[in-house]
Amino acid sequence: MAEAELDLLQNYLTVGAIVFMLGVVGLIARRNLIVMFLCAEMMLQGVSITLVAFSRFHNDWGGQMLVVFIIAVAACEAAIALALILMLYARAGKLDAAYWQEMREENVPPYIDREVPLERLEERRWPDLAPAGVAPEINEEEQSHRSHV
Amino acid sequence: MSDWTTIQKLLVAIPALPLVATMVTALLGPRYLRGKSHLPIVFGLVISCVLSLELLRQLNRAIENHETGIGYETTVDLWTWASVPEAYDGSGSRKTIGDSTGRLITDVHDASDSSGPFHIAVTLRADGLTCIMLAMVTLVALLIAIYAVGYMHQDRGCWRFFTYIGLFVFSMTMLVSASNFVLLYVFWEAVGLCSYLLIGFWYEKREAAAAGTKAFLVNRVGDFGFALALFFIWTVYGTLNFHDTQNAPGVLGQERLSSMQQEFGRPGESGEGHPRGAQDQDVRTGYVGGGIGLAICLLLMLGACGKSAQFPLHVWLPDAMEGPTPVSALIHAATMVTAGVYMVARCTPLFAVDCAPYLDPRAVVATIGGLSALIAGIIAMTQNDLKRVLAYSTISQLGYMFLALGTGSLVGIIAGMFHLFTHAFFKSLLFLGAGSVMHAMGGVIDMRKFGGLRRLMPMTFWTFLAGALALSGIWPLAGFFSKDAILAAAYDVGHGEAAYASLFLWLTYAAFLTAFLTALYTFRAFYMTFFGAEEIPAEAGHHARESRPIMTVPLVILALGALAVGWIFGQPGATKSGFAGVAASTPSLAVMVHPGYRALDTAAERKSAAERKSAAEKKSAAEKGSVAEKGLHQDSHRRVAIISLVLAVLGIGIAGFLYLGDAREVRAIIQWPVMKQLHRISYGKFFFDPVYWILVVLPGLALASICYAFDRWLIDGLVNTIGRIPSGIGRLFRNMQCGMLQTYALWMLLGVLTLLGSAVWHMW
Amino acid sequence: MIAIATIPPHELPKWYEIVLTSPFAWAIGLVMVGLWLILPRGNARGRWFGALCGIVAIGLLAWHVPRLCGWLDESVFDGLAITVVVACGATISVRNPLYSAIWFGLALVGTAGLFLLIGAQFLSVATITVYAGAILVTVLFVIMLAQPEGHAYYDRLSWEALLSAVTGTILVGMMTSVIGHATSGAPLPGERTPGMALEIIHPRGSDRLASVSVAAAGIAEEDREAGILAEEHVAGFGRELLGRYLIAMQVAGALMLAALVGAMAIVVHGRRTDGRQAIRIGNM
Amino acid sequence: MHGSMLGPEQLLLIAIGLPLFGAALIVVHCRPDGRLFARQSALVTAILTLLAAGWLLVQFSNHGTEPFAATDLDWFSDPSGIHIRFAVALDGLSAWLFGLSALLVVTCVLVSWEAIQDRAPSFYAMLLLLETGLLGVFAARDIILFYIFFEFTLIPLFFLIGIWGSEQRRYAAIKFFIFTLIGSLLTLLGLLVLIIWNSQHPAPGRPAELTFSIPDLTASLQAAAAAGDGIPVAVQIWIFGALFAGFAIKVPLFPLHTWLPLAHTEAPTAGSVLLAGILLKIGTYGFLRFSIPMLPEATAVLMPTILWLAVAGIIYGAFVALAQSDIKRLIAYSSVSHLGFCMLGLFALNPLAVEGGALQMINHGLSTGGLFACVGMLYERYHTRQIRDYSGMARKLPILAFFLVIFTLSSIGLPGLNGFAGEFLLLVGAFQRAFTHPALDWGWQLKLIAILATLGVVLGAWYMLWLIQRTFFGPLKEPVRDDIKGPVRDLSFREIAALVPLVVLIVWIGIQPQAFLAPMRPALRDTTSMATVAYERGPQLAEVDWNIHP
Repeated sequence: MAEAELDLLQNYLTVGAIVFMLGVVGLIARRNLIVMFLCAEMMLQGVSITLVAFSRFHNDWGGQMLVVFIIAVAACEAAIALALILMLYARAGKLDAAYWQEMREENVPPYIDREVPLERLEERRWPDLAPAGVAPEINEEEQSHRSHV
Repeated sequence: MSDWTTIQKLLVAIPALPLVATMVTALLGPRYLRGKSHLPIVFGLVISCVLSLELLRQLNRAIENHETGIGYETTVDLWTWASVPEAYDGSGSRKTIGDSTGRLITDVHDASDSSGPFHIAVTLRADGLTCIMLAMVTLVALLIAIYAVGYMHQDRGCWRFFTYIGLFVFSMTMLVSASNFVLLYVFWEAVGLCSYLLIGFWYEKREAAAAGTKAFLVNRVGDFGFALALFFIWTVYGTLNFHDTQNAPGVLGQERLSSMQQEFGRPGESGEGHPRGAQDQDVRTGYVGGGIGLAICLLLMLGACGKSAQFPLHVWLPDAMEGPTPVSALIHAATMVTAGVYMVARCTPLFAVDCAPYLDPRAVVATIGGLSALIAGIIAMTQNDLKRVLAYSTISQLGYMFLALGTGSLVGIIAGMFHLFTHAFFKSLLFLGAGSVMHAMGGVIDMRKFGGLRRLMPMTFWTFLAGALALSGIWPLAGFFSKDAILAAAYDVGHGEAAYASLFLWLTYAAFLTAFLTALYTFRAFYMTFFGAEEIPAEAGHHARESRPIMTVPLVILALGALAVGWIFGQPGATKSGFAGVAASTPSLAVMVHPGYRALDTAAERKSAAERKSAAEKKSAAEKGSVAEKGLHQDSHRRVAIISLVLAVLGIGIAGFLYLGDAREVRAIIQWPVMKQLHRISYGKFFFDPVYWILVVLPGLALASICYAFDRWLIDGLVNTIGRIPSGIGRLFRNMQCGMLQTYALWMLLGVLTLLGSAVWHMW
Repeated sequence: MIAIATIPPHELPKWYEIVLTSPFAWAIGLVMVGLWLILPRGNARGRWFGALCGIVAIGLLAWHVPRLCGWLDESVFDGLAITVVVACGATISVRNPLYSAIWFGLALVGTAGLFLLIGAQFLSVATITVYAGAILVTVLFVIMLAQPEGHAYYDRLSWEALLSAVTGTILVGMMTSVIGHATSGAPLPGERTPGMALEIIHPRGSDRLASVSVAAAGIAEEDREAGILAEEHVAGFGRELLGRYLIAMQVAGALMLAALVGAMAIVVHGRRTDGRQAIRIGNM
Repeated sequence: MHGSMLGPEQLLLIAIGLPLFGAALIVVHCRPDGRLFARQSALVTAILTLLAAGWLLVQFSNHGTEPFAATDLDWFSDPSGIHIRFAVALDGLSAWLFGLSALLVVTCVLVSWEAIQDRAPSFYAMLLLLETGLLGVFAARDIILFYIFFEFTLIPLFFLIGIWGSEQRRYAAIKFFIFTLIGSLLTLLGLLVLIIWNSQHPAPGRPAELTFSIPDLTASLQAAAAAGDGIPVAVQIWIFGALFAGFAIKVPLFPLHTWLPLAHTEAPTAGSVLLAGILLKIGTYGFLRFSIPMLPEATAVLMPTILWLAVAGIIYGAFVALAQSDIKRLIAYSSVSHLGFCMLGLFALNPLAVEGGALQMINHGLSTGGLFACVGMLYERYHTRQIRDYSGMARKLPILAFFLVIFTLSSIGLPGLNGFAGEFLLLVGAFQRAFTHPALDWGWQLKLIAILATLGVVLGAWYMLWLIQRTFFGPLKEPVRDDIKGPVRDLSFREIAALVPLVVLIVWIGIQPQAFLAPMRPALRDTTSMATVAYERGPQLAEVDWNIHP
């Protein structure tokens, strides 16, 4: 029986490690602020899995308690992070992490994307949603001309 | 102070007066004395001169009723300059006083084991040599100061001039009366300083400033040698005082001189009559010979050459003529340049020591003297600047004095000192004459620019003639007696059995040739200045006429001196009180009065000669030794006197033939093949200046710039590069901060990776 | 893998023979390649091939990981694990942030399942409700607010894809291999017990680890039943949470309040200082 | 000492504390542009300190017992046996330097009366702080106290050069500070090793206690050396190397001197007068106080090396000075040459040479201090230091020319002035050391060193007189003075008052050096006696085992 517990632990730890690692890679690789945030959340999940596994292995509630608190912290973090992301977006106009690089040394050249990938045409445009709670002003001329029917 | 004898009081007063006069002029000069700033100096000099004559009289009286010890000397202590106890470690283990040739004076054992102190006090001494020099210096200085009143009265800075003159006389009087080597060295350089200040008196003139610096630096080179000699003396003898002190016997003290004298008297053994080397000589009381002895003498000679402008270091004297003429007369003719001769005369026992395996120092002195005399004589032949001619003639006469000192015999040394005494008079006379000509000609001294001044300036003409005759050595005048004595001394050694007889023979012939040249160039200058068509240069302007009485009176006095001095003092009859008697009373010279002392015998010759002629030798030595009694003239010198007189007259005649009239013949002679080369060399002053410039000055400046470049680039460069290393490393890591958030995350990840990797690696 | 470990070390073939032959190494390699390919790298092709490599790698890994005894447990665990891993992989690779959020939701569900499997029922439910429900929904809102209409260029780019992929994979490789050895209790090559490995890093800690691995295996089944796997799991959970960790819970509460206030402050502060309208909705 | 309030001890404390108090007063009381009050109070403080120091010296030279005016307060001691004491006293080595620092500060205040316009109060405060540091260094009897003052002198000078200097002042200040700081850190290391070694290997019959006081440390180390089980020679050489680093940089010994010319040319007049006058002496004083007495065998073994460095300094300094075009830089290199003489004297280990070296330290302070003051006055009038800009200045500034010539003659060692007294004793001693029983086979080296040093005197005369000739003699050519208004006046009464005391001392030491040598003799004799004995015993280089076994 003891052997199974060890195996169970090893499996869970492996899964936890993989999830954590994917989170790290995502955080580093992806340029979109929100995706980076998601990857951070994913790292937390990886850790939670590991904690629960150990909690089970050591027959001790501590692990699960910590996961609860991780979730609590994750919630707070989400709130703050998303608020920040919105502010950054409002300031930068885009969610690109590379936009924010003024904190470099003065004689280090800024990082500029060499070849920006072309906008792929078939990507659909999202509908223009009018600001909530405000009557949409109707643009007669546009009403009559439907460009992309 | 009160318990001092009159001699000691006089001894202190003579230098004190010029010092006080200098202070007064310096402090009150610029504002109050202005025009009359010469008064304190002249007044001080008058009293000082009187006191020095009184000192001479007191000394004569003291010498008469003085029996004990060798010669007569009294010293007076003023204050302790420096005293370092146990400085001279007289411990027995002084065996390794090595000299450069490795010949260790191994067996120099030191009787008393107590280590003597390095005790230097400011002590003045009065003995024959000092008093003569004091008298000469103060008298000549007085006359020149009076002359200078007239010469310098319209100069704005004359208070500064008289301050320096006062300072100079004080330094010169202290120099001659100093009783230890340190004090001698102190005033040796102080005199050099005064000559620097006086040569560069008109400092606006670029050449004068350069000449002043050159004079001081060449003197400094001489003093470098003199300092090394001092250090050797201290290392070897353990004291630097001339007189005996309770801690250690003086270098020229009675104790050492008496032990030296016993050497002469000791018959048989390794030859009598000569102070043997220091092999078995107790260094505390005897003299050290061998390499060290020679080194000391040569270095002293280097110092003397620096100061008395002898052959290797004579280049500064002709340039020193940039200074005002009274300066040239006082310093560069009469007093300062003779300091070297005085020092060598003072240190005769050091020079008399036997440096067996090496050459005899006195031979070196004589050769340098003879060589300088000859070279200076040749150069003076073709100079067109009257003062430069007189400058080279001074070098030549000083060469004579050194030749006399080099003979090593008492006769020779006293002849040298006597020539020094007479030379002061007629050479300063000639310089003052040149000064009055220059004064009249508005500062022009180039003989080609003026001529025929005999009617214009009769007083200067006649006094200059007297000086010229004295310089050439015509019979009744002073020059004849002193120069003849030197020639006789050299002649004796040349014909005696001394080791360097052949060398001295050549030197005697050179001396005769120089005597002829002296007459030739002196009268060449005389004729070119005072004879021929009367020609006044434009600069003379309206006041080209005889100088005022204040300048001509000293000229007359000096002319009388030139006439009488030789006659009064040179006579054989002037026994003890005569010049020779007083001079011989100096302890360092009196040691030679002993019959056994013979000039210039080296050990080798002595051994072979000893057996054959010991009896005859003793008789003639005794007879020669007692020169003090019979004065300078003996029958054997009659021949030398006649030859020198004939040469002098011949010289004057040829000069007259060549330079009276329009000197066409001279231009012809110059074209002769040999004479052409000789003229070029002589006119170019043997090219010493360019040679020294290339050998010493240029390498010095080159080395300076090399060192400076080395310092700026290598050492400073090294320091700066070390300084730049940290900032370089800092810049390296700076580029990591590229501002991209994810890069930092990546670096962190790599960090975790390496940590974990090392952990796993161990496990693995 | 375990077989290899039992061979006495001196006959062990060179370490690279081990690496080449062991499936685990291949898995790592494939994950590396796969991950690199699936990450958005401009218009580079090969995303599908990357996915394929990823799947194969997961298979190899599954084979490498010790089998659980019960086949039911085995299949459920495998299913859930694979869902979680694939979902996480997709979250990273998908270009559109909205889809990555949704993939992440799936991952959360998978995780909740894993929690259930291991007996942490409350946590699984908490994860679903709090994590997926609240946090993910907020993220979706933000995506909605901040998402420009088309695909932004920065979604197609990735920063140092290769380096991060390689580093991440090596990290995982090391962790899993260590876990493998530590739990297996088998002596590592070169007669080093796991304790000894730690001893090199932290001398005094090694004996505790050794004791841990032995003791844990030795926890009797019945205490485990009484402890973590007790029937009224949530009661036990509550007793623990409000017993020993009472203060911690209060602090967590305070923290959440602070976060709330903070978030509002950021938004308000943001509007006032930069003068421009805070959020321009969707008109990029 | 009689119990009256103003005993020597209190006077010494007052002398050290007064400048500090003065600086504080100025800083507190003055508005930033309050130049008048600042300089007056600085002058008053400096003169009062000088009077106190002068009175102390008079008492010391008359009947001073060895640790004169000693104060020994327990300053910082913790139960583990470390007692750092505030021990302050004067003795033969430091008395004259103590007096010289007080005198030179008065000169500096007078010299910078008009020169310093901006931020004068802080300038004078810095100057007085520097004075406290200097007085403290020479009076300290405790190693830690010595080191504190040793470092403390750096800071004010850094600001003096850095703020009120000329063009490259920042670079010069930084270079000076870092160069000296590195050296002093190494010195601290050496000192600590000495202290610890002494506490662990006490001489027989002495308690093994960790003492910081210099006299006890020297006494116990020398007792250990005498008893034969002193520090092994190899370790001594390492410690000597550490001490050497710090002190050799301060004395600019040959290879480590590059900071000096830069610091001098860029420092304001007051700064360079003090830097040349006193700060360089701290280096030689350090050698004399620490290296020679405490490490006798190492001194004996390393003597030829240091003598070679000293002679190299003399000749090299002289030649580089010859090639200079900037007056202040020329004088800076000349002080490298003169300090070479001091080191030659101290390390020739001969009673005469040591006294000559000690006297030369004071002489150099006076003559170079005076030279820098004169050049400062010239710079104040014409704002240029290039030699080629000047010619024939004696016509325009006769009094300045007079003083400059006096200081030049004193610095080239003209007999009758102070330079000669020091140099002569020094060279005689070095010569005697070279020609009487030199240890081992160093004979020819020492002979060559002695002769080269004497040659240095000639070179000294060459560059100094050439400088005077080019700037002060020859036809008059004044540098163009567009930025300064008003006629150029000769020295004012204030400037003359600044220079006269220096000239008086120069002449007095020249005429009667005995008055200055006698008080130094006992202290000098027992600091260098051990090293001389070690040297005469002939340090058998062969059996020096070079490996250090702890």
